[in-house]
Amino acid sequence: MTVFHIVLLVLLIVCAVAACTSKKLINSVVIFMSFSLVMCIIWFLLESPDLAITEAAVGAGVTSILFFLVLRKIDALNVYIEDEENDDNNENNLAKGEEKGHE
Amino acid sequence: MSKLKENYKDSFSQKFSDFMTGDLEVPDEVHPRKKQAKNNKVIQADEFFSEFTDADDIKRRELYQAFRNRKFMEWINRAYNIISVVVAITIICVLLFTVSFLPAFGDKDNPANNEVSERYIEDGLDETGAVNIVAGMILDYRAFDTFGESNVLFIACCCVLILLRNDDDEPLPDEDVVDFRRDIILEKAAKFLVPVILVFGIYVVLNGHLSPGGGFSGGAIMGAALILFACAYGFERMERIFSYKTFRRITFGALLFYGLAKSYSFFTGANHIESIIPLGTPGAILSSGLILYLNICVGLVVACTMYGFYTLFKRGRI
Amino acid sequence: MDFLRNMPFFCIILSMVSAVIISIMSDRVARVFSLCVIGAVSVMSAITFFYVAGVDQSYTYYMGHFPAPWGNEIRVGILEALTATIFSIVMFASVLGGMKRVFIDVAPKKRNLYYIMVDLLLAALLAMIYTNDLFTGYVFIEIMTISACALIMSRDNGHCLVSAMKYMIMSLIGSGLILFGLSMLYDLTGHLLMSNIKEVIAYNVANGRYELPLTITIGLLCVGIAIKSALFPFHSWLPDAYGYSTATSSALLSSLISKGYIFLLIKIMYRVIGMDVIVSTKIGNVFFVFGVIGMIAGSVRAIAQTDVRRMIAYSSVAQIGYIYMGMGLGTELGMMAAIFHIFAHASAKSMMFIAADGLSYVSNDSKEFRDLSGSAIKNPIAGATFTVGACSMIGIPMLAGFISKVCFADAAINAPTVKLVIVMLALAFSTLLNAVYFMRAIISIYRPVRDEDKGVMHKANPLFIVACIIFVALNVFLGTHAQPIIDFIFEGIDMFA
Amino acid sequence: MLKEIFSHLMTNYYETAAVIIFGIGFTTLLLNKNLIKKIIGFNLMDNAIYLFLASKGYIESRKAPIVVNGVRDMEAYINPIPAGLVLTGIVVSVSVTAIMLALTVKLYRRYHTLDIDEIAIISKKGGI
Repeated sequence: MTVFHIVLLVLLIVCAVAACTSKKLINSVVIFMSFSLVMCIIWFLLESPDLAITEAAVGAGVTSILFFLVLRKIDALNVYIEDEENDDNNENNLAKGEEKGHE
Repeated sequence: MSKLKENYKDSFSQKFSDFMTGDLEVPDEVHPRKKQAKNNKVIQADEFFSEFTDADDIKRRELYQAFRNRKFMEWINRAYNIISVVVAITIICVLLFTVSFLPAFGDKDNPANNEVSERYIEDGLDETGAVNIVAGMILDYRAFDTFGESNVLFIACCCVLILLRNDDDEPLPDEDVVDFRRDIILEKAAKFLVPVILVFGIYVVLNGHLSPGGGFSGGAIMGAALILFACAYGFERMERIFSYKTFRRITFGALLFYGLAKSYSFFTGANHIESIIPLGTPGAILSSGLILYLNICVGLVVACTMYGFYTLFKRGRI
Repeated sequence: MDFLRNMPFFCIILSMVSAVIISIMSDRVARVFSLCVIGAVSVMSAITFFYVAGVDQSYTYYMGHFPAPWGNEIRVGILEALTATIFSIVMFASVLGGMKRVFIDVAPKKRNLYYIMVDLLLAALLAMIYTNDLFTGYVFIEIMTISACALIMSRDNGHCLVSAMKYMIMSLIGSGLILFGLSMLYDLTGHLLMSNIKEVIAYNVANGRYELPLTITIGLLCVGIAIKSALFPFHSWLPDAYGYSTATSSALLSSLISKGYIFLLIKIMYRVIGMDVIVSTKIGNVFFVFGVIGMIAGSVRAIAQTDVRRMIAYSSVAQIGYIYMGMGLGTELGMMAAIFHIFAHASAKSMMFIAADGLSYVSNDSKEFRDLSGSAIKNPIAGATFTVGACSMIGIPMLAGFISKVCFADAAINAPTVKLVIVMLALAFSTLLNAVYFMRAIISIYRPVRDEDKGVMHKANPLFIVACIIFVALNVFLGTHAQPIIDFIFEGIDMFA
Repeated sequence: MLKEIFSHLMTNYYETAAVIIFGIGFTTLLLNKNLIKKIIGFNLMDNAIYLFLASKGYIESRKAPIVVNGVRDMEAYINPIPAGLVLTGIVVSVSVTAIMLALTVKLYRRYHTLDIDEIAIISKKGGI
C-alpha cells in the first residue's frame, strides 16, 4: 500500500516541477490543475474525504477556471516565456499576443 | 558674503538651506510633469489609461530595456538568481533536517493523539449530534474559526468587487457581446449537466453532518453548476434569476444568520446557560442542532462567492 | 459570571456582524454606522479594562459550550484590554479624520466596501489581541492581511495597485511561514491552545525531547511575524504601501496592523513558548540586532525623501526597529518599554498621516515638500497636529515619545553592558536623525507664505478638528499620565504568562 | 549520522515530499518574474503546508473519522483536527488566489506587462 502512496507523491513532485519550469503559461496552468487532482487523490488516501471533495471542487475546479479566465482576459493564452537572457524574443511574442487579441 | 559671488547658487550654504526648506532642484526628467487631476474628478483608471497609445507602450518598454541592459543591472540579476537558489536550497535542507527529527508518520502514540482528539471521537456524536466528526468539530467545537473562515471568503469577494467591478452606467464591455456565441453542444450538455451538478451540490450540503462534504465543498459544487449555466446560456438569462441584488441579499442573509446563530451559541455556552437547540436523533437529516443550518448558510455564501468571482473576472459585473 | 465579562465577546461579534450589515447599506449610511460601531467598541473595551483592572486577574471566556482545549477560548487580561482600548480609540480618530479624503479618493460605488474592510480589520485586531488559540490567531492574521491589502488598493491609481501586489506577495510568504511553524508546533505538542502548548514544551525541554524542531519552529514563527510587521530586512513593501494609499488607510496600516502582529508575537513569546525558553534560544539577540539596524537605516532613508508621506513611512520603519530592540533586550523592563512604544507610536504615527493629508489638501493635493511650504499657515489645525506628532516622535517632553525613550534608556541601564552601550548609541543617533527630518518638515510647513497666494484661512471641516483633538489629547495623556499606564503594563505582563 | 537521517526521512516520507514541494514553490516565487507563475508558486507552497499538516493526523490502518454503525472508540479512527484545519486553509488559499489574479488583471490593463520588476520600474519613473 505504501508503494501507491510513494508513487503518488513522486507524481506530485513531478507535477510541481513541471508546472514551474514549463514555458507556456497555459501549460503551467493545466499542469497545476493536474497537481490539484493528484492532491485530491492523496487526501483520499490520507483518510480525510472532506478534504478530497473540497480540494476537487475548490482547488481543481474554481481555481483553474479563474486562471483560464485571467489568461483569456489578458490575451496571454499563447504567451511564450523565454529565460531572461533573450528578452527581445519575449517582446515580440507579447506584441504578437497582443495583435492576436485585438483582431 | 557668499551672496555676492555670482555662482552662489551652488555654494554649500545655499544647497544646505535648500535642503532644509525642501527646495531641492529636481531635474525634470526624473519627475515628468504628472498628469494633473482634471477638475479634481476621480479619474477612472481605464479612462485615464486609455489615452496611452501603443507608441507609449513601446517607448515605455525601451525605457525599461535601457534600464535593464546596463552592465550593472545584468550583474545584479545574475547575483539575484544565484542568491535566491542558494537561499531556497538552504531552507529546504534545514526543513528536511528538522523533518527527520519529527515524530514518525502514522504511528499510534504520536503527541498529536492525546485527550483532545479522544474527546472529539468518543463524545463527538453525543455532544454535537454530527456523525461526521470533522463537520461536528468545525461547526460546533471550533465554530469561531469557521466563522472567521466564511468572513475570509466574504472579504475576498469584496476585494474582487473593489478591483474588477466597473460602474453600472458604463456600457457592457464589447467582448461580452462578441464572446458569447450560441454553442449548441455546450447548451445541450448543460441542459443535462446543470441540474445533476446542482442536485449533487445540494446533497453534499444537506448531508454535511452525515457523510463527508459540508458547506464549503457543497457550495463550491453549486457554484460550479451556476458557472456552467452562465457559460452555456449567456448572462442575460442568468441575470433574470441571479442579479447583483440577489447576490448581495443571499450573502447578507446567510452571513447574518450564521453570525447571530453562532453568537447565540457562544453566549449561552460562555454563561453556562442551557441552549434550547435540540440535537435530534443521530443519522437523521434534521439531526445535529445548528450544524445543518450553518452548513446551508456556508454553502450559499461559497456558491455565491465562486459564481461572483467568475462573473467579475469575465465581464466586470455580477 | 457577571455580565461585564461578555464585553470582549460583544466587541468582536459586533464588529464582525456590522461588517456584514454594511454590505447592503449606501456609502453615507455605511460611514456613520461604521463610526458608531468603532466608537461603541472603544467604549466597551474601556469598560472591560476597568473591570479587569478592578478584578485584578485575567479570566478566560469559552466561545461555545465546550471548555478550552476542545472549543475556542479568548483570554482577557489587563494588557489585552488596555491595548484594545488604545487601538480602538486610534482607529476611531483615524477613520473620523480621513473621512473626507476617502470620499474623494475611492470610487462612489465602492465606498461601503471600504468601510466593510475597516470593520473587519477592527474585528481581526480584537480577535488577535484576545485569542488564546493559535489557529484562531492564524485565521485572523489572514483576515487582517486581506483587509489591509484591500485598504491599500481601494484608491484606484497605479502606485497603489503595484504596492498592493508587493504587499500581498511579502505577507503571503510571512503567513506561509507562520502556518508552517504552527503545524510543526501542533505536531510536537498535540495542542493548539496556548497554555497547553506551553506545558508540553516545558516538559519536552525538561527532558531534552525534540530539541532541534522546537528551535526551528520558533525561528519560523518569528521570521514569519517579522516579515508581516516589516522589521528591517523585510520592510521593502512598507514605504510604497503607506506612501500612496488614502490617509485613513496609511494611518490604520502604520499604527494598528503592524502592531497587531507584534502583539501576537509577544503573546507567543510569553504564553506559547515561555520566556525562559525564548531567552535560552537567543532569538532575542537577533531581534535586537535587526531592531538597531532598522532604527538607523529607517531614519537615514527618511532624510532622503522629498515626499512627506514616504518620509513618515520610513520613520515608522525606524519606530518598528525601536520596538524590536526593546523586545530583544530580553528583560521585563525592555518588554515594558517595547509595549509602551507600541502605544506611543500608534497614536503619534496615525496623527501625522491624517495631519499630512490635511496639509496636502490645502496645497492642491501635492505631497512634495516644495508645495507644502506655508500650508500650516493656511490650515492651522493640521499644522498644529503635525507638529505635535513630530515632536512626540522626536521625544519632546510632555509627549508620549519622550516617555518611551526614557523607558528604553531605563531598560538599557539594567541590561548587560554590551547591549547598554549599543542601545544608548543607537538611541542618541536615531533621535538626532529623527530631529533632522522632522524639524525640516515642520520648518517647511511653517515657512511664511509668499504674498501672492496669501489665500483665505482654510476652514477645516469639524470632523477633522474633532479627530485632531482626540489625537493630541491621547498623545498628551500618554505623555503626562504615563506612570499608571506603566504600572498596568507591568501587572499585565505578570498576568500574561 | 547521514544514514540515520536518511532512514528517518524514509519513515516520514509524506513530510519530506511536503517540504520538497514547499521548496519548489518557494523557488518558483523567487526566480520567476511573471505574475501568473508567482501565483502558481504561492499555491504550491500553500498546498505543501496543508499536506504537511494533514499527514500529521494520519494513523496507520485506521478509518476516516465518520462514526460507522456506532463504533465509537478512539482506536478505530484517525485524528480529525488536522482535517478541520486544512479545510479552513484550502478556502483561505482560494480567496487569496482570486484576489491576486484580480490584481494581475488590473496591473495588466494599466501596464500591459506581467513582469513585476518592469511594472515597478515603470510606475516609479513613469509616474502613473
